[in-house]
Amino acid sequence: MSETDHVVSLDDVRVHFEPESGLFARDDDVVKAVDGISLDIGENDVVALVGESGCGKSTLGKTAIGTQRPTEGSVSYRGQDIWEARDGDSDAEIPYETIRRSLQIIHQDPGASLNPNKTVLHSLMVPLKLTEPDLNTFDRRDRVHEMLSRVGMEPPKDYANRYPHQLSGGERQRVALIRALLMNPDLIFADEAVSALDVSLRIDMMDLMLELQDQFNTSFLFVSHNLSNASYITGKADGRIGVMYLGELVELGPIDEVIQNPQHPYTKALMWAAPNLNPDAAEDTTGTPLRKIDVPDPRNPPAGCRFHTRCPNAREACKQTPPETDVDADGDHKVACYRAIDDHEYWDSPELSD
Amino acid sequence: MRYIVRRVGQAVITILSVIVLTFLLVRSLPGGPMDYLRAQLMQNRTGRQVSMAELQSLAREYMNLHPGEPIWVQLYYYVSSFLQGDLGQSIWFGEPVSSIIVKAAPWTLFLLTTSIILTFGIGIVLGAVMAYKEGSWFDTSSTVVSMFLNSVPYFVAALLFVYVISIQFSMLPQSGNVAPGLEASFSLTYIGSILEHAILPIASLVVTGFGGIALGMRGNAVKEIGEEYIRVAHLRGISSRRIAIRYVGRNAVLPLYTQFMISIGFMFGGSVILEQIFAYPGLGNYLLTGITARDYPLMMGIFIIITAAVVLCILFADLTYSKIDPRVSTGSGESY
Amino acid sequence: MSETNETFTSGSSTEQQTARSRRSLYRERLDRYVLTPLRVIWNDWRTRLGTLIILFYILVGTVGVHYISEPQIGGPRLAGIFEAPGYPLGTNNLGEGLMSSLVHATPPMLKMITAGAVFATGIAVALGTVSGYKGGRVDTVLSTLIDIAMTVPGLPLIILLVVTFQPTNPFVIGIVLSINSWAGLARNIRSQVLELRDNSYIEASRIMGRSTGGIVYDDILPNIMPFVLISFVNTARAVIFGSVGLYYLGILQTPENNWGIMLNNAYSAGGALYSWDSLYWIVLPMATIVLLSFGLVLFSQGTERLFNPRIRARHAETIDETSPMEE
Amino acid sequence: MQAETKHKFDVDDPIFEVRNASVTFDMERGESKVMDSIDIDVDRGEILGVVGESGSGKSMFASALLDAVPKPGVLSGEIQYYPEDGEPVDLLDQSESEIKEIRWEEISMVFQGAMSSFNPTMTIGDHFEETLQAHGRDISEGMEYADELLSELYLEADQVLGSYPHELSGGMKQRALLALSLLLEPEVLVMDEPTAALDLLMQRSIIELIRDIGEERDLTIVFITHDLPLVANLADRIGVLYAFEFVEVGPAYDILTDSKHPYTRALLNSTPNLDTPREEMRPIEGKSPDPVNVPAGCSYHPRCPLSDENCVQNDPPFQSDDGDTDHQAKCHYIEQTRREIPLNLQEVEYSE
Repeated sequence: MSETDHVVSLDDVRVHFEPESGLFARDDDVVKAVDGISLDIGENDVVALVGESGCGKSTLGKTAIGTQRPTEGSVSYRGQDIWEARDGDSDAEIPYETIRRSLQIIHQDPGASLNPNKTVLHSLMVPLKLTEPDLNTFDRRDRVHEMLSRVGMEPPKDYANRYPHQLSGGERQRVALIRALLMNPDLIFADEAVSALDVSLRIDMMDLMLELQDQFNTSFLFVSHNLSNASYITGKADGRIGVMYLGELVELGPIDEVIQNPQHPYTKALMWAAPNLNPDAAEDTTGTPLRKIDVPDPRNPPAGCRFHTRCPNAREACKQTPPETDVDADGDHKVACYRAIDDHEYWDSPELSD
Repeated sequence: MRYIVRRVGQAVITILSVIVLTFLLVRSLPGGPMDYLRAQLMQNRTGRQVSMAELQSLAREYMNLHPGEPIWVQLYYYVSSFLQGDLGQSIWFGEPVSSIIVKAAPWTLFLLTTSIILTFGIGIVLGAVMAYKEGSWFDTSSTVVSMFLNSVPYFVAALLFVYVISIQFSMLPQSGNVAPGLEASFSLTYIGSILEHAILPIASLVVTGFGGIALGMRGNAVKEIGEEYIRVAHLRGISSRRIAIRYVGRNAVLPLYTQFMISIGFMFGGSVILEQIFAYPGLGNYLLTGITARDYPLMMGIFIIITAAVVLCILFADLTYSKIDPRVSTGSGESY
Repeated sequence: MSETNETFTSGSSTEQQTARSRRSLYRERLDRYVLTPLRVIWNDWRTRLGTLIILFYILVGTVGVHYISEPQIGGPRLAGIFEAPGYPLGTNNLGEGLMSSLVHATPPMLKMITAGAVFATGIAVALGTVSGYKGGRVDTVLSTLIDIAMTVPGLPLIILLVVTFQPTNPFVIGIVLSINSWAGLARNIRSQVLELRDNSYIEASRIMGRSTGGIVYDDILPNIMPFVLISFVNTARAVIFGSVGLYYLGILQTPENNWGIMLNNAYSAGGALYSWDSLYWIVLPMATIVLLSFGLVLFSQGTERLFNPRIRARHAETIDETSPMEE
Repeated sequence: MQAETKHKFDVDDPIFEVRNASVTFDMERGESKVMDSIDIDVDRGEILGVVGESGSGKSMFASALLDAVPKPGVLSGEIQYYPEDGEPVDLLDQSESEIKEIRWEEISMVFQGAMSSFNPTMTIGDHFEETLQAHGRDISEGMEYADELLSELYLEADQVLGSYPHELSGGMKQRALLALSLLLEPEVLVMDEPTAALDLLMQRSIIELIRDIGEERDLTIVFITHDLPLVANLADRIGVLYAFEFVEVGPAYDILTDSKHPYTRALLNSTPNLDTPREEMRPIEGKSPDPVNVPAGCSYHPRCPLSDENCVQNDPPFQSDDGDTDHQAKCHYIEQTRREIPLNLQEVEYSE
């Protein structure tokens, strides 16, 4: 895919949070939320990022839609560096305003995603006023009613006049989706958009997102800690899935490829964690495959491969230099683990015993 | 640790800015400080003409002013003299302001500390009980009473007490801090008479104050009772007395801290009127006599001392707050 | 159930454009932003009583002043309530009608209250919102300023200012009286805005590219409005207490009459003090002061309901009634 | 009241015997039955999974087992508790002091929001000591046992006990709460959505810990959740709650592979899962029932594809078409359900 038709491309992005610049800040207090990640999101693409909380997936998402300034590396929208356009120094071809409008977000908690003091109608008029200032009030109301019935909230007039506290969790999340879509964005960052919903509503919401994707030709960056949610939505849209651990991308590839033969031990752990309805499947009811349950302190991540403190098959070799991403099979399934390289000296280095 | 440094710094800045403020106020006297001083001296003293040189020395002595020097040097002298405790000379009383303050301060402090402790004590206990009996007649009636008492200004209550209790029923002394003729000693009679004189002023502050605290406490306690960890504690078999004190009581009192700090400033300010009504020889009373007599050095001195006292109390409350509420985090979010 | 606005047709197809009059649009807005708050106020006994008391004072201050003549000396001395004809509330030692002096003291007091309350709340909201929303250095500077202003004791500062500048215009007095009460309010508003700021719907508006002003107006203000109104009422009460106090002490001298001056006269007028029958002379000004501030307190109790969307929904005609069953 | 001899669903040594337990709230809109005369038994030492959508009354069921229904709810019916040694006791007519002995010593509970289960101004250690004191246990011995529990849950005891709730991560708080509920060595552990707010990996790890602890201490666990797959391979038996009553109860394996109630099947088909093909995923239409006016007859008939006149009229009793009494459902047409509503699990060919 040529450079320009990437909606958003992140090039070796790093985001480090210094603690408050106080008198007593120690150097190793810096939290390396995102540490060197490159990712390209194409047109009408669906990319899912899976990882435990604290692995930096939300920070990466916010960097991708231009609300979090990267400490190093660059984030560009259709080839135009977002932050250069924002700071207005270079003669940016795409003005920052259009960039800002074409990158939107859906939040996790349906309760807090809508302004409790405004009716649904008002909350949905705001994006319309921004994108199509020339419409008069009645046309805008029609557009809103049209969208409400499009997502199955019938009769639209009643729903439009309601306050958020009069909607169920699922309905609120759908209104948040409409609000993002009315900006006709090129990329929507869904930050755990379905995790707060009841299990049976999640499918509904994910189907809706995919249905509306074509009408508004937007791509989705779907972030979740739940592998089965992520694999459902990326599977249906035949997108890619990335696994993140402590600020690094440890595995990235097309959904079926990654699910069928996961390479990285952490991806396997996530697969183990994904609930499996099929009681007959080879059920390893052994305990947690990880050596340690809790995520290490992000302020000083372990040396070398960051997963070695919890990885079931970690070895001495893993402690030294962190493995770069090795290309596997036909080049689009990357993994950051020595085990993917057959002749690596990892195989003969001794087992790690904590 | 950083939080403490910031708070102390802030307190110092406050006191300094108040001193500078009084400096500006004095300089902006109608017609300038010098001829104000001359008019005052003429009026109080011998009434003869005062030469310029003599006036300058008097100005320095009374008001730490060094006329004729550039403004910044004057400011420097003014501030440094204050910091060394020389608050200038009171014209009306003819004695150094600092000695007046030393004489008057203990009375005001005694009056205010007891009122604050009583107001908060009664307010917190009443508020907690109202929360526990939420919805009962006791709760609604004491809410209305607290609301009503809270809307009565303390000096109105003072006037009423004086009028009804001390004059009509002549039960408690109408004014003064101790019966005349008793010399200062720790004898029972002396202390008894101090208390007897102090009842009415303290009562007028407490009666009109505890209402607001009770309502605040009730609101917090009701919210606290609804929390889930109260139900978990109950299920764990924790005695309801301990829940009432250690869970609901403790967590509901914390938000009152800001109200506590604000009321310190309010009460110190209020002492001015209160002490006038009861002719109670405290800082407020002297401030008032200074005002009526346009005795600027006295006024400025007392104002600065009152502010300093309030600032120190609030600083103390602020620092101890983080000990009590472990959740205190003073981080300020990143800027947008 | 809400009656549907028949003039609105569902916008399924645009060409079926019936005459959607703008009238129904304004009717809906009128209902939601004017009539509903009034219904909410009327619904709770506290706010109803509070509003009545406040309206009574406003009426007295604006209309009453024309009907009741200026107080003059020469009436019967120390007449009790309803004792002397023409003086329903009795007279003071100089024969001035108490009712007329009470009434004529109200307009300046109302001016003082509005001036002081508007000034203090305005500054508090502005500073509190900006420092809470902006964060970073701006926040540290502003919050230090707020904390300093908060620790300075109010009354002595006011007294000094009044003594040095001798203000007479009621509006100026109102502002001077609330010179440092805005600090406490600003600090509370700042902490509320800090809490709100990281709310996801505000982040969503920011990501949509809405201007900071738009975000503050639409997303932040409605949430802190209950508190703003309570602070408005509290400052008003502080101004009442302050002004009456200063008038009583004789520090504030203005040509107009004031409840404080009446209190002073009643309290210090020689013999009046020692007999029961002149009790009315002291109690009347006290009662007027306490009643007004009680009305304000009652009103402030109900403000939280005024801005609570759940309660507004229940009272608004144009809001659909059915709400999902809370689990 | 004669105790029914035949235990429900062939439970042989019940620790709990719940007989038409209901909870009613009187809201202004009318009296709402948030728990509708539930009959169920809990076997000693088993893990019973209770599955229901939000708003199906499952939290109420958890509180009922501790006779701790929040006011103004009224709990009626009869809940017999059979302690290991000692005669059965009906929880509902225990005095306040008697119920205090039972709560946390015999039956303890883990709440969903671990965040809000700890007093924010007290350290975790204080909570442990306070509980020991309230039940007159020896503090030092109790705290030793607490250390043991915490390390078994992969937590450093002294670091956790010394810190305040806001200093711990979600997963740590949940495990500390679990340790707190096991402090007095209860016989029954009621868990209301204990892992809902956590990451999937943490959830699954804690589930494994619960399984080991359950076996080791021979605990009876009542695990309540809306997430069917989560409990699928943990529970021995599963009870499906719908509209404030159990509509299907049976061994976990049978419920998953051959459920008898249309609602359970719909629930299974609507849960995203790695193995099942994505096309067959279908959400459940319609809205969850309102406790004030529960539909007459079978409560699922408004959303059930097979519902007919018979379902609308009379409420089906518990029955099973193939005679095995340990797997029953409240549905008139069980064999029809099995035939007509496919479980998309059946078509899946096992990939590995």
